[in-house]
Parts: sequence; C-alpha cells; structure tokens
Amino acid sequence: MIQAIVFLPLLAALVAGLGQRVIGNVPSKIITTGALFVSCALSWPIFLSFVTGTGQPEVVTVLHWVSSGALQFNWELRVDTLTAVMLVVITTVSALVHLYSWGYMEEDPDQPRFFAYLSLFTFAMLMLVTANNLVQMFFGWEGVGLASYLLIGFWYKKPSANAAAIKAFVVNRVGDLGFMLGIFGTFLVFGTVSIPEILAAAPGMAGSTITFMGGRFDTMTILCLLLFIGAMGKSAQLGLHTWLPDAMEGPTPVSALIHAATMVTAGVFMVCRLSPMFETAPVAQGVVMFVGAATCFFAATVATTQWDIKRVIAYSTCSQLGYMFFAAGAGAYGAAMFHLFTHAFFKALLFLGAGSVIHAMHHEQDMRYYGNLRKSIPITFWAMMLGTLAITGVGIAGVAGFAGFYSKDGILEAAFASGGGGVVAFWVGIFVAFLTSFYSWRLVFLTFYGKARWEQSEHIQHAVHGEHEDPSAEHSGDDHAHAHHPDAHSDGTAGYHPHESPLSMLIPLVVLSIGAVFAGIAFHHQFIYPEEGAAFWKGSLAFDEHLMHAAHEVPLWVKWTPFTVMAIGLFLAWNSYIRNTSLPARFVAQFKLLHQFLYNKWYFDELYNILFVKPAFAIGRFFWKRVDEGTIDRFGPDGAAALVQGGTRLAVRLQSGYVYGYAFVMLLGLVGLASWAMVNFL
Amino acid sequence: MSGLPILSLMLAVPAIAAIACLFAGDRNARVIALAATLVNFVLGIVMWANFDIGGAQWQFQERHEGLFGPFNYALGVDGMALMLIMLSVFLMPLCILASWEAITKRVGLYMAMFLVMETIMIGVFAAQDLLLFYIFFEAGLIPMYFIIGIWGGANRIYAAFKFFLYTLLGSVLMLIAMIVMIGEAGTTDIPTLLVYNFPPETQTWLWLAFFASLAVKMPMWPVHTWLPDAHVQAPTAGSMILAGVLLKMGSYGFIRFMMPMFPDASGQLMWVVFGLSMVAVVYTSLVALVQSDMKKLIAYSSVAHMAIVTAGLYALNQQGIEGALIVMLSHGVVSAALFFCVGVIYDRLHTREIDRYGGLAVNMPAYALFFMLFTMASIGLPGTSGFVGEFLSLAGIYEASSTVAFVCTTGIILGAAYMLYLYRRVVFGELIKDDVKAMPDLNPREWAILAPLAAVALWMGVYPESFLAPMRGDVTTVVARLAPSKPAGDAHLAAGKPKAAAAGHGAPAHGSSHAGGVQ
Amino acid sequence: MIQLIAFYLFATIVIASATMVILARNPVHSVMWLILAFFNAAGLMLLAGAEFIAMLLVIVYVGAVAVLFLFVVMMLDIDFAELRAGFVRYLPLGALVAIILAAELIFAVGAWQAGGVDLASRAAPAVTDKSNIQQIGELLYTRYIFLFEAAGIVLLVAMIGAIVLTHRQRGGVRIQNISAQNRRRPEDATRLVDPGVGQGMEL
Amino acid sequence: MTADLALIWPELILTIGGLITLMIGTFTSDRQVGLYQVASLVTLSAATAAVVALFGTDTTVFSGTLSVDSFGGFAKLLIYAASFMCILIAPRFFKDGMRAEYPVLILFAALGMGIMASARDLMTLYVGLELNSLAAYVLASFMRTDERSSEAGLKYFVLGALASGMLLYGISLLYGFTGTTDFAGIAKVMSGEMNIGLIFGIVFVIAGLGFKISAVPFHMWTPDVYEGAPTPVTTFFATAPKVAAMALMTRVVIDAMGPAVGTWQQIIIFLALASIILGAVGAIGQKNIKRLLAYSSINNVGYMLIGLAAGTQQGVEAILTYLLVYVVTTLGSFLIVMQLRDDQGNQVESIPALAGYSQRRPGLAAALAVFLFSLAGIPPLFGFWPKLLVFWAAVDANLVPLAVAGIVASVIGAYYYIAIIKTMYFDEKSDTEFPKGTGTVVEDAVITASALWLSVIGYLFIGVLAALSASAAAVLF
Amino acid sequence: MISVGHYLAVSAVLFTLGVLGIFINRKNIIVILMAIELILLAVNINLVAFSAALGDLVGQVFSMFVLTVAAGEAAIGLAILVIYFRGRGTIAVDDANRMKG
Repeated sequence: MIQAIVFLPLLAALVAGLGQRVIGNVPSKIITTGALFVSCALSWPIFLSFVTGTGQPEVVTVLHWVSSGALQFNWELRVDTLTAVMLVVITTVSALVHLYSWGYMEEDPDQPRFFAYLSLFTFAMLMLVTANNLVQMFFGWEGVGLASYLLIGFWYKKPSANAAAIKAFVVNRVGDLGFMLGIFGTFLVFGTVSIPEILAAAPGMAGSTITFMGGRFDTMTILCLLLFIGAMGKSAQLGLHTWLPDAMEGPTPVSALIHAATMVTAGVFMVCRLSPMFETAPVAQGVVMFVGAATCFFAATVATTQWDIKRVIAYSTCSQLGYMFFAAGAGAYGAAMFHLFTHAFFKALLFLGAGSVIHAMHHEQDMRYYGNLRKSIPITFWAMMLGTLAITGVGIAGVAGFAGFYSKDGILEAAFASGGGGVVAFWVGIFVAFLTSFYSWRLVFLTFYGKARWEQSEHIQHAVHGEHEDPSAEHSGDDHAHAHHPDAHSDGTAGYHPHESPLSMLIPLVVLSIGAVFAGIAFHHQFIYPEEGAAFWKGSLAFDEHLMHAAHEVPLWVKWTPFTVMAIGLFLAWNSYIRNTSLPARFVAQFKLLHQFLYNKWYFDELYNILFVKPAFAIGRFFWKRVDEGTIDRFGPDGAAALVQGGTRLAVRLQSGYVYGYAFVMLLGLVGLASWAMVNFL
Repeated sequence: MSGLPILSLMLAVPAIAAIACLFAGDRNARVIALAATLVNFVLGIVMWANFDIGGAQWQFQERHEGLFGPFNYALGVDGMALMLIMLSVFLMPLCILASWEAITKRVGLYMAMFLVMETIMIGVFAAQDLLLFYIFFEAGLIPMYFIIGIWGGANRIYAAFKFFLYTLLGSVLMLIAMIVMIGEAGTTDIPTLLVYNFPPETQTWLWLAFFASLAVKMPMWPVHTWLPDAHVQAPTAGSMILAGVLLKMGSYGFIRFMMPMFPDASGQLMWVVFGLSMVAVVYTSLVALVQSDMKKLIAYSSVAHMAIVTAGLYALNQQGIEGALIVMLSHGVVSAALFFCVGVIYDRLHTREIDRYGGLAVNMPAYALFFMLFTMASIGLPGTSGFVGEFLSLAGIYEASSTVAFVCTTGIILGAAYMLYLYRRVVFGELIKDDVKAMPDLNPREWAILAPLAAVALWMGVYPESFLAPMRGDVTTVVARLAPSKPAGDAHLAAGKPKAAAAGHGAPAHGSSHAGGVQ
Repeated sequence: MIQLIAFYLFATIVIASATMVILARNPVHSVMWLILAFFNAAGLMLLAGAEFIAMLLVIVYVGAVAVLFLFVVMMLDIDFAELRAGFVRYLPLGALVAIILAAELIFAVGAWQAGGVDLASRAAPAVTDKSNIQQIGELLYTRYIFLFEAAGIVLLVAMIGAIVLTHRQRGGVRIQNISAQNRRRPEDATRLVDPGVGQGMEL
Repeated sequence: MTADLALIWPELILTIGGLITLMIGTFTSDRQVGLYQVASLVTLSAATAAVVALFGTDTTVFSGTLSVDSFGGFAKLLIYAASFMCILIAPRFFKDGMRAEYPVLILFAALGMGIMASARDLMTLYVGLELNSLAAYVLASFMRTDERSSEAGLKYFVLGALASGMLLYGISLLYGFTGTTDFAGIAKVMSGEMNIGLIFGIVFVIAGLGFKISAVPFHMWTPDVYEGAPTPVTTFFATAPKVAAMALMTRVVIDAMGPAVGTWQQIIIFLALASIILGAVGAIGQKNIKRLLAYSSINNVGYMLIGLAAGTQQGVEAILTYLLVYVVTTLGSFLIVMQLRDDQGNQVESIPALAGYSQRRPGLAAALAVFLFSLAGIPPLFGFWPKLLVFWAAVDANLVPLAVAGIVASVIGAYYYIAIIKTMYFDEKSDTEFPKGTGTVVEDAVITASALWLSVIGYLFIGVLAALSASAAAVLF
Repeated sequence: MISVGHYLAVSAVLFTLGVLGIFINRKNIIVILMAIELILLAVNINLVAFSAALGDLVGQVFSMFVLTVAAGEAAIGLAILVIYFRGRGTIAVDDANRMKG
C-alpha cells in the first residue's frame, strides 16, 4: 500500500511528462490528478489508524541501493506516526492543488508538464518522509529541490522565474552542504546511516567530542548543527531564507503546495524525525530555537511592509516555519509537527485563495491595486477569511478555535514552559503573533475591503485593452473575466470586473477551509497532549511528556496573551487600512529608514549579492583570466613554449652560416670541456 | 569462456576495422566503424556477463611470455578495469553515431582514429604488464592529436599541440619511474608489482613521478589548462571520448599503480592530493561559472569532478575509493552526454557561445529534457549516477578529513550554480533569435545516442550495485594494502559520559566502539 | 748545446712563420711562410731523431702540398685586392680562448714523464742497430700492412675525389673519333635539294 | 697474415668491388648507370653476406690493429644496408644520371666506416675515419655546379679537418701518455693513475669523434651540410657514418677509456644533453625538411649518448638497438623526402609546401607520420623502444637525473615532429602539387616495410633484436 | 737538454695558431686550409717527439700516415675550393653563408 502511495505519483509524472505528446493534455491531467487522489485516499486510512492507535510502524524495503563497506543503505519506505502525518498533509494538499491547477492553469500550453512536475514533486516529498535512512531522506530532499526548481522556473521564458529557480536550488544546496556533512559525520560516528539505528545509538554518544575542521566540538552538537543547516536551507530559515520569497515567481498552486504546505516544512520534519539526536545536544537545540525565533521575527517584520500578495504570504510562511523551529528547539516536537500540520491547511488555503484573487485580477499581484473584492469573488473572500482567522490563531482558550490557534498556542506555551531561552522565544513569539495578525489582516483589508484601486494596474489595463499577450507574464485563464467598459473609469475599476474562479479552483478552497477550521480542534489531543501524544507518536519523535504537561499548566496569562496581541494587530490593521488609510503613509514618512529596511527585506539579497554572488563571478573571472590564462598558461605551457621559441631563435642565430663561427663554437666546446675535465681532475 | 582470448579479440576488432576504414569510402567507413564498435560492445557485455564477481582477482587473463623481449603481452581485467572497459565500449558506438553526420571530410581517417582510440583504451585498462600499459597509455595521444587537429575548431592547432605536449611531458616522468620500479622489483608484471614492497624513500620518488604524469592526465589543478582548450576545439565525439574515457586513464593510474604500489608514499603524500583537489574543486567551479563557451564550461566542470575523484581515492577507505570509481564511471557517461548535448546544438548553429542560444525549451523539448537530466546528473542529484559517486567519495573523504570534505562538498553548491546557469541561458528564456527558432528537435540518431546514456545515468543512480559489485573485491584489496600506512582520520572521536538514556528511545550505547571511525 | 740552440732557432722560426701564415695579407705570402714553417719543423724532427719523417715532411709537404697550394692560389683568378682584410670581430675573444687553450695544453703536456708510461707495452721499440728508415719500413710492411693498404685507398679516394670534382668535359675540345669517322656515309653528310624559282634557298 | 685475410672478407670485397665499379665507370659511358649501380649493389650485398658469415667471430687481425667481432659486424650490417639504399635511390635524383664515382665513393666510404667500426687501434681509427671523411667531403660537394652543394662540401671539409686535427692531437696525447695506440693497452694504463695529459687526450678524442656523430657543440656543420648536399648523400650522411662513428665512439670510450669512466662520463653526459636540447630547439625553427632532419639526427645522437654515458653493456645494447631503429626511420624519412617533387619534377624541401600532403599522397604522408612519431619516440611506434632502452640503461647505471632531463627534453623534440605532421594533416592544401609516380616499386616497398616495422610490428622483433645487440655488445665487456 | 716538453710546447702553440687561423680568418679560404696544415704539423711534431721520448717507432709510423692523409686532404680541400670558386667567383670566407639558421 505504501508503495502505491509513493510510486503512483512517480508513475503518473512519468506518463504525463514523457508521454504528454502521445496521450494529450487532458489525459495527462487526469492521470496525475487521479493518481494523487488515489494516494490521498490511501494515506488517510493510515493516518487514521495511527490516530486511533491501531497503526504500527513498519518498514518496506523496495530495492537494494548502495553498499560500500559499512556504508549501506537501501530504498526503503518507513511508515510510522510521523510519516503518516506527513503523508496526509502531502497527499491531501497535493491532490487539491492538482485539482486547483485544472482551473488555474487552464490556458497554459504546457499543462502536462506542470502536472508532471507536481506529481514528481509529490513523489520526492513522499520519498523524503518515508525515508528510513538519511541518504534516502537526502534523495527526497534533493528531489523536492529539483521539483521546486522546475516549478519555480515553470514559466521558463521569464528571466525572473529562471533567476528565482536557480536561486532556490543553489541556496538549498548551501543547506544541503550542511546536510551532507551531517550525514557523513553521522556515518563516521555511528557507522550507519539508518535512522532507527542512529536514533537508538545517539544517547550513547552524548558528551563525546570530535574534531571537526580543526576544532574540537561536542559530537552530537556538531552533527545536529550540520543537519540543521540542511533544515535551514529547505525551510528557509534566517540566512538561507532568501530563495523563498523569490520562489513566488512560480505559479501560485506551486507556492501553495511546495512553498507553503509541504516542502518547506521538510526541515521541520527532519528535525522532528531526528529529534532523539537533538535531544542529546542542548546547544544545538538552543541554536534551533534561536534561529527559529529570529526567522519568525524577521519574516513577520518584512511581511508587514510588502505589497505583493504572494510575498506577504511567503514571508508569513517563513515566519510560521520559525515558530515550528523554536518549538522544536524548545523540545516540543509534537507541537512543531502540529503547527506543521495545521499550517499546511491554512497556508495552502491562503495561497490558493491568493491565487484565486490573482486569477480574478488578471495576474495583478500588487495589493495596492486591489480593494473591495469581497463582493466580486465572495467564495474566495470567505476562504481567505477563514485562512486568516486560522493563521492569526483566533480562538478562545479552553473552548474552541481555528487550527492555528491550537498549534500556535501550543508552541508558545511549550516554549514558555521549557524555560530559559524558551521564555525569550515565547516573548518573540508573542510579538510575532501580533505582527502576524497585523499583516494578515492588512492583506485581507487591502484586498477585499476599501475601494477598487486597479485602474492603475498595468495588468488590468492590458486585460482591458486586450494587450495582455505579454509573453513573459503569467497567462493562465485570462479571457473570461473581463468586460470592456472604457468609459467607466471613475470607480477605480477602469471598467474591469473581476469574476469568481471556476469550480475546480473553488473546491480545493472549500476543502482546505474545512481543514483550516477543524484540523486544530480535531487532532490537538493526539499531537500535543501529554499522554495521548506519547501514544500517538509511538516514539517516532522525541515526545517529552513532561514538557507537554508543563505546557498545559502555564499561567493563564500566557494562554491569553496570544489572543490579545492578535486582537491588537487586527485593530491596528483595521485602523490603518480601513478607518484611516493615510496612516500607513504617515508612518512610512515618519520612520523612513525603518520602513526601507523592512521593505527591502533587511537587505539580505543585496548583502548576499555583495558578499557571495558578485565575488564568485569576480573571483571566477580572476582565476580564469589572471590565474589560468595569466599565470598558469603564461608561465606554464605558453611560457615553456616561448622559452623554447627563444631558444630556437638563439640556436638559429648561432647557426650563422659562417664557417669561422662554427669553428669558434667547436673550439669553445673543446676548451670548455677540457677546462671542465681539468678542473674536475684537479 | 576460458579458451576465448576475449581481450585480445576486443583489441583486434577495432584495430582491424581501423585499417579497413582507411581504405573504405566515406559511407562504408561509418558503417564499418559502427559495426566494429558494436561488436566490441557485445564482446564487452559477454565479458561482463562472464565475469565472476568474488572470484579470482584477475580474470580473462592472457599471457605470452617473451613475445616482446623484456616485457610481456599480458592482459587481464579485474572489476575496476572491467567497468572502465565497459565504459569505453559503451561510449564508442555512441561516439561513432555522434559523428555520423557531423564529420564530412576525411571520414575514413576519422573513423580509423576512433577505432584505434578504442583499441588503445581497452589496452590501457586490460594491460597487465607495466610497459604494455605505458605503451597504450601514451599511444592515446596520437589519435587524439589527429582528432583535435584535423576535425577540431578554429583554434585546433594550438589545442592539439597543447594537449599532446602537455600530456606527453607528464607521462614521460612516469616512464622513468616505471624503469626504476622494474629495476627494483625485477618484473614488469603488474599483479606482482601490486604486492611488491618498495622501500619507503623510493616510494616517495616513484609516487611523485607517477603523480606528475597522472595529474596531468586527470587533469588536476594546476596542470589542467590543456583540458579546456582541448575540449573546446575537439569535435563533439572527440570531447565525448576525451572526457568520457581518456581522463579516466589518469585516475585509473592512481588506483592501479600509485595507491597499491606505493602505499607508504600514498599515506604520506595524501595531503598533496587533498590540497590540490580542494583547490581544484573551488577554483575550477568558479571559473566554470564565468565561462561563455559551453564546452569550456563543461570542461572546467570535468576538472572539478576529477578533483572529487582524486580526493575520494586518497581518502584511502572503501567508501572514498568506491565512490571515486563510481564518479569516474558516472562522469564518463554524463560528461560524454553533456558534450554530446552541446554537439547537438552546435551541429545546428555552429557556435558554442552560450549567449547565441536561449529558449530551446520551446522548440526542442526532448532535447531540453535530456539536457536537464544530464545537468542534474552532473550536479549530483540523488537518483542519478553523479550522486552515488559523489556521496560515497565525500563520505570517504570526511572520514579522512572533515575539512577536505567540507571544501570538496562546496562543489555541489558551485556545481549547481554553474550548471543551472548554463542550462538557464541555453534552454530557458525567450526564444527570440531566428536562427535558434529554426533548430529542429532531436532526430532519431540523436535519440539513439542520448537515450542509452540517460538510461545508464539513471541505472547507476538507482541501482549502482551492478557497478559496485564487480569492483568491491578489488577496492577491498587496495584498502587492505593501504591500511598499514593510512594515517588516522582527523575525527578523533572521544567518548564522553553518556547521560542516562532517555526513556522510549534509549538503546545500548554502541557509538563509542566506533571511536576513530575506521570502517 | 748546439742542439739546444738549434732547437730554439727552429722552434722560434716555426712559430713565427706559422703566425705569419695566418696573418699575412697575401695568400701567396702565406704559402711561403708555410713552407718556411715546414722546413723548420723538419729541422725539429731531425733533432728528435726522426730523419725519415723529417725528409718526408720536406718532400711531401714542401714538394707536393705546398706547391699544390701555390698552384691553386695562382690558378684561381683571385682579386687579392678585393679580399677584405680583417679578423676584428672574433679576434679578442678568439685570441683569449686560444691563449687559454695553449696554456692548458702546455700545462697538460708538462705532466709528461717517462716514468709514467709502461714502456714494456710498446708495440715497436726503437733499436739502435738499424736505421730509422729501415725500422719504419719493417713496421709498415708487417704490423701495419693493413693500414698501409688502407692509406693507399685513402689516396685513391683523394684522387677520385679531386678528379670528380674538378674535371670538366671541355666543350671546345675536339677529339678524333675514329669509329665515327669510319661509319660516316655520304648520305649522312650530303643532301640534295631542288629549290623552286623565287623561293630562295633554305639552309 | 693470410689467415687474417680470411677474416677481412667484407673489406676485401668492398675494395675489389669498388675498384671494379670504378673500372666499369671509367670504361663505359656515364649512361650505363644500371651496370655500375648493379656492380656496387652486388658488392655491398656480398660484403653484407661476408659480415653475416663472420658474425659471432671474436678475434683480432693484423697484429691487433683490427678486430673482427659481432660488435663491428652489427655496425657493418647497418652501414652496408644504409649504403645500399643510398646507392639504390640515387639515380633518380641526379638529373644527369648518377655518375660512377658516386657508388665508388660510397663503397670506399663504407669500407672506411667498416674499418672504423672494427678499429681497436688509434691508427686504424684514424685511417678508417679519414677514408670515410675524404669520400664524404667529395660526396657532399658532388653536385659541383650547385652552389649549395659546393658550399656544403667546403664547410664540411674545413670543419672536418679541424675536427680531425683535434682528434689527432688527442690521439697523440693518448699515445704519448700511454706509450701505445692499442685500445687495450690504453685501457690498461688508464686503469692506473690518471694524469692531466690523458684527460686532455680523452677530451680531444671525444671532441673529434663528437664531430663525426654531430654531437653538440661539434654539430655546427650538420644542418648546413645536410641541406646543401644532394639528398641521397644527405641520406647517406644521416645514416651510415652515424652508425660507424657511434660504434667507433662506443668502442673507444668503452674499450680504450673504460677505466677512466669518471673523466668521460660527465663529458658524454654534457654532449648528450646539449645535443638533445639543441637538436630539438634548433629543429623547431626550420623550414627546410632536410635541415630539420639534420637537427633531428643531432637530437637522436643525444639519446644514443645517454646510453653511452651509462657505460654498461645494457647501454651499449641500447645504442645498437637505437642505431638500428634510427637508421630504418631515417632511411624511410629520406626516401619520402626524395619523393617530394612538384609537378615540374623539382625537389621540394620546404616544409610549408607540405601543407595538405596527407590529402595528396595519403600513403606517403601516413608513412612519414609513422617515421616522425617514431623519431619522437611516441609509443606504440617502435621508435619508443630504443629510447626506452637508453633511459633504462641510464637508470640502471644510477643516472636517473640524466634520464629525467633527457626524457623531459624529448618533449621539446616531439614538438617539431608533430609540427610537421600538423602541416601534412591539419593544414589546408598548399599550392604545391605532388604528382604520383615519384617512387619506384622498390622504394615504395622499402617505405612500406619500414613504416610497418616501425609501427607496432617492430615489437614482435624485440627478442631477436635484443639477442643480436646483446651478443654484439658483449664483445666490449 | 731538450726535453720532450719543449717539443710539446712548440706543438701546442702551433696547434693553437692553426685553430686560431681557422676562425679569425675572414679573408680567404686558402689560408684556412693552410691553418689546417699547421694543425697537422703540430700533431706530427707531437707524435715524433713522443716517439723519440718513448723510444717507440709507432709514433713515427703514425706520423707517416698523418702525412699521407694530409696530402689527400689537401688535394680534396683544394678541389672543393676550386669548384666553390667556379660557382661563386670568390673564396672569401664571409660569402660562404648561403645556408644558415
């Protein structure tokens, strides 16, 4: 069964990708989407069996892979609770995104390719989560990276998409460098790459030390940190996050699936999967928590200033991933996984909703050109609303709440309960919850409330004037949603009236909305409650029951603070974007530097450009022109050739043609040899 | 099988066909060459099928004492040689096919040169006599010289001379070392020399001489500069075979001679190899990043990959060596494929300037797919051949030194950067140039070349056991031979006081038994 | 004492005239100086007791070689005025090297002493009861017969060489060819023509 | 004495044959080329047969002035074979037909070279050498109306005379300081205490002989003479005298100066390296193929001298093998050079004119490529083998630095060989036509056979060759 | 008393003069040929002196051969000179450089 779940998407991807010209567009779409729905249908029973406690971990070996000395690993599929959680998240979101893409990508000429990529991604992601050894995990890890690369660059004609795709791959590779070194180190220390064996042996290694790159470190700390670098890359943590916002160049369903719900959470998954290792390395845990909190804070601050709807959500994703990491850092892996689980639903929902908005707005992504859309696209509006409620964590402690409420509060409480640095992280988390609320509501208000403002939008004008055949722009489904009203310019619509998206896009919105609303309330017992959690996880991650107990017994104000700050954020957003729309501009004018700093994403891209990209090219050119050609070749082969040529000129000059010259040379030789022999003798 | 001198046969078939090609017309020469290489490929498969994994170290041995005076006509293969011969015979028919239409002048001579090349390559890998090996090793210069010089690009003369003289300069030092070895050990028999213990100080000199030679052949930084020139100027098939097999002769020399014959020197001087490899990985990757010529870019990437090979070999452990061997095979397939990919579009537009292309994904989707696959294989995406080799060798390197492993692993970042940058500029982007628009997608002949390469690249990535199994025993032998002189890795794992094992996932601590990390 | 004086006389003259050989502007003068040098060298050899060689030197060199030189110098129609005088370029360096060479040679031969040689291994010890010429003759026709014959071949080759190089088939020389004269028939020599009127005579 | 005559059959045959040929030439018209050519060829064949018959004899004749042994035999075989080829190819070269003096001089030169190869007395050495030299001077200027030929003769003569002066001076010193001219006697004295006179003698003799083998710095005549002399004569110079002089040098150095190894070894090493490097470097600048082959011969002599520097039997074997391969290669190359004629039938010597030769005359170009790669010592061509043997000998004699230096310099040498191949194969066709039908069947057969032998086939004869050279070299030890 | 050294010194000087004559001379080739004769003369003096000092006749025999060969050499040298002169109309050493490089 697990084989079917994992390999059906691959099969579908191959059929659709390689056979697209044979079987045509629609069959390709049917095959891929169908395969995903089958996988999804097969995954839920597994998950539910773990929820009900009947499921048992199992490992299925598919094929021998590599054995080299002690380094042996096979293609294996592991199913345990952790995997099961991921399975449903992946297959469900993926299936829905497939379905959504029917509508969203309808006009695209390369649909089979798109669907094949999506399925391929799903396969890789499934390989990642079912890995029983680190190398297979790495396979999935890189596989999703490839799929992400392909999908970000799906519109390969757009230079920005290509640049973003390469950026995503390369930045991820930086993380992978850490991951690979981590695997090597793990193998060196434990003599195996099998995850269960490593986890079993990890506690025995606690406190040991190892030399790494000349320094002496605590073994487990260094291993965990190396692996965590991998997680940072994939999960876009501070420092390695720069690719994620750019990744929004890809089609929106991709953002929903890969850059919100699944792939970016792989890092969290990995940390949870290897949580017994992290448990032996408190320093590494501290780093995880610190990085998570920092990312959380950073991304949220940036999100408050962005205008691009997808970028806001992307930074939001980044920020939420930070939450997950500081939960993991605090030792609350269950909470981290829970947030991952709920986040998958509501963030996918937000992205798909944003996609629906973009679709309706003829690929305008700038929120400054939105406004008052709630009436034109009501279903989208409500879906987005639910998603926002979920992400901002609306809920009444002890009664009920949206999905995000349970998971986020779980994290904050666990962080608080873990004490020490966790308390700091808690406060950061609280502040970020406020920011989350602010930027989420800002998004909703800008998009759905106020006045229509899209007359300035170039995209809309293109649509209205029929000049939209801009080949580099997104061009799915753009012929159905507009009518020409050249005279009606005064209402800010420029005569353009957005229409609601087709059914294939709305169904996923609805389904995900259900998840966003109920995922928290339905499963929070299993994920984070001490006793039920332990039974649920069955040791597939390091579930600290004490911590979870403590988390449930935090002071009441701790439980209420998130809600409070959410409300403040909501108020602030309402105040700034509905009640007093000039406020943001005044704020910007007042704090110009701060705004610039945030708006430019803390200048990370510029910094990296100066620190890495430009020097890489400059050094490369230097090595090529100055060292390879200017030094090695010049003094090496070319130098030797020149030397020989010089010798040749000399020899030719010596061969003057004059017989007395020749005689003289002979005499010189004779005298020289005689003198040499004489000196030698004497 | 015992009676059939299959290795001699494999040497003879292309040699005879080469002579036939010289006298046949253009059309016939192509057919003869293809037929001969296919026959050799079949013979290779027969040999592989009959290779007894886990059996005798040397198989298919042939010996004729005294035929050549002081040295012998002695052939035989072990697993490593077998795999490299398979690589050669696999690539040869593809090279012939790749030249089917691209080569129009002096076809007979061209095909003859390739067939001679095949004989030489097989000879290098099958020779069991030191001098016989050297003769084959250096003979490879001649056909390659002609291939670059006659059918190469605009600056072919410079490239051909550089290639010839540079590699010749390298090899001659090895010859002196071989003479010294023969004098010392009193035999030219490679299997005997493999277990002969040279005095340590002699080993150092011999090692250095071999290194000088093989490093050029590999090529290692800083003696790599002939390679970009040779590749850029060589015809497509020439680049394929150069990158595919000829570079492997260098690394084959490492594992066949330097490591088992001079174990003490290898242990002492591994840092030289590591140092140069580290420089090469970073340096050549950065240089590759700024290239505007496709073949040059891939050539520089070859240098980086071969640096992984050298570092992997000199990790002196099972993973490092096996990984390096797989990288050799993988690089043989993948770089050949990449060069062919360049050749495909070069045949259509007659330029290798990256900027002249763009948007090929639109009109050449199949090509784009293959190119993508090989790009990914080149940057070591798991599931492709590149990954298995790189992963194993880097794992091996890590055991020897985490610093070296770190530096070498940065290659995966830079590799991704330059390969994807290349792919983006060639395949992605707008299709706006008219001449590029007119380029048709792959024809059946090109399919026939790319499909097997792709299949092997994936096969090697998903089930590398097929390739690892024949070599395992040989690698074990080498590792055992090197074990006494191998320096300890830099990990220095020191057990601490284990905390009380956490409930639920506590298991008997067994990690400390791996102290030192030697597997 | 006389011997010593004679030696120094001969030695001085031979060196002086040798110097003049290479320095003289006129090649004819050079030949003359050369002849003088040979005579004095023959004198030196007489002093050393090698009468035969001394005579040979005079007969062969002065009588044949030097005269041959003179002959050629005269025969070739050389405009001596045009010959550039000068050995400027190489002279200082050349002279330096030559002086070094001479110094080294003299230093080297100074190392000779009779005791250093194993006289027992001499191939042909000179005896006092036979004349120098007889002893040489006996040696030449026995021990060195092969070389003697080979020397003959050398001279033959020299002769062939000199002839093959310088001998020219002279175009203007008429040699009687008797058989050709005998073979000659009237029809070879005469021709009957019948020219038409006004056509002129074709010769 | 009469018994001795039975052992010098080759010399007798050559002398008598030479005289007969001379007579034929004198008493028949110059157009009877076939007749005296056949006579000379038969003479050489007979002499060769005599050498073969005497092979294995190891004795001395004429009171020890001349040796009859396998070493000399080996050299003579090569000398006679090379002379044979040089007579064979000549008639087509000389437009006015080959004059009878040409084969006669070659025969007498061969006689002289035979004497050189067999000399074991300084006097024999001198006479043999001069016999060869005098003939050679004449041959060099054989095309007396050609200015280049006469200039070549002049230079060869002047420098040759200077060299023989040096040689003689050295000989006189050796004689004076050892009291004998016999090689064995000299060696006996040299095994005792050395003195400065002996050392000068050694230096002067090596210098004089170095001229004959054209070792740097006594090589200066070589390029000019090779270029100026008629091509068959150049062929002759490049082959037979090299063998004779090398054999003579080997014999003198090993037999006579053997014990004074400390003195001559360094000199030989210097000559070897200087020859290798200057030969290679000088060759690169050449546009004339005969001149280039001259530098090539200088270069190759350097390698042989490495074998000599080793001073071991192994080294001598290497020299002999080298000589054999060198002679075959050089003969083959010159046979092709002889065939380089444009559509007017004029000799083409310019290397740039060879551009695209492979497309005009693929067979000849391929053969020339084989010869050149072989000269460069690139395996699998057989030219690699003697080079290997030479280095092998050097290494075994603990002269590793010399071997390394030599082998590195061989890369420079490879440059100019492959440069010609580049011209023939890579360059666009030049304007010069090379019409077919320039070679006789015999010549083509010889070219084909040598090319085949020098490609891999030669390796099959290593065993025979090794046995032959070993038995020859053993004579000296 | 006249020692062998005296002779050898004279011969050394003669040899040197001969050699010098070859390469400092730019006037005409005949002088070069004469210089060669000087060298051979020096050798002969050497041989005779050694012969006398050793009481061994081989030196004198050798000297005879040298004389013989020298005569032949002179003949051939002059013959070459003659044909060279015929071709060029000059015997200046400086002009004999048609081939070089």
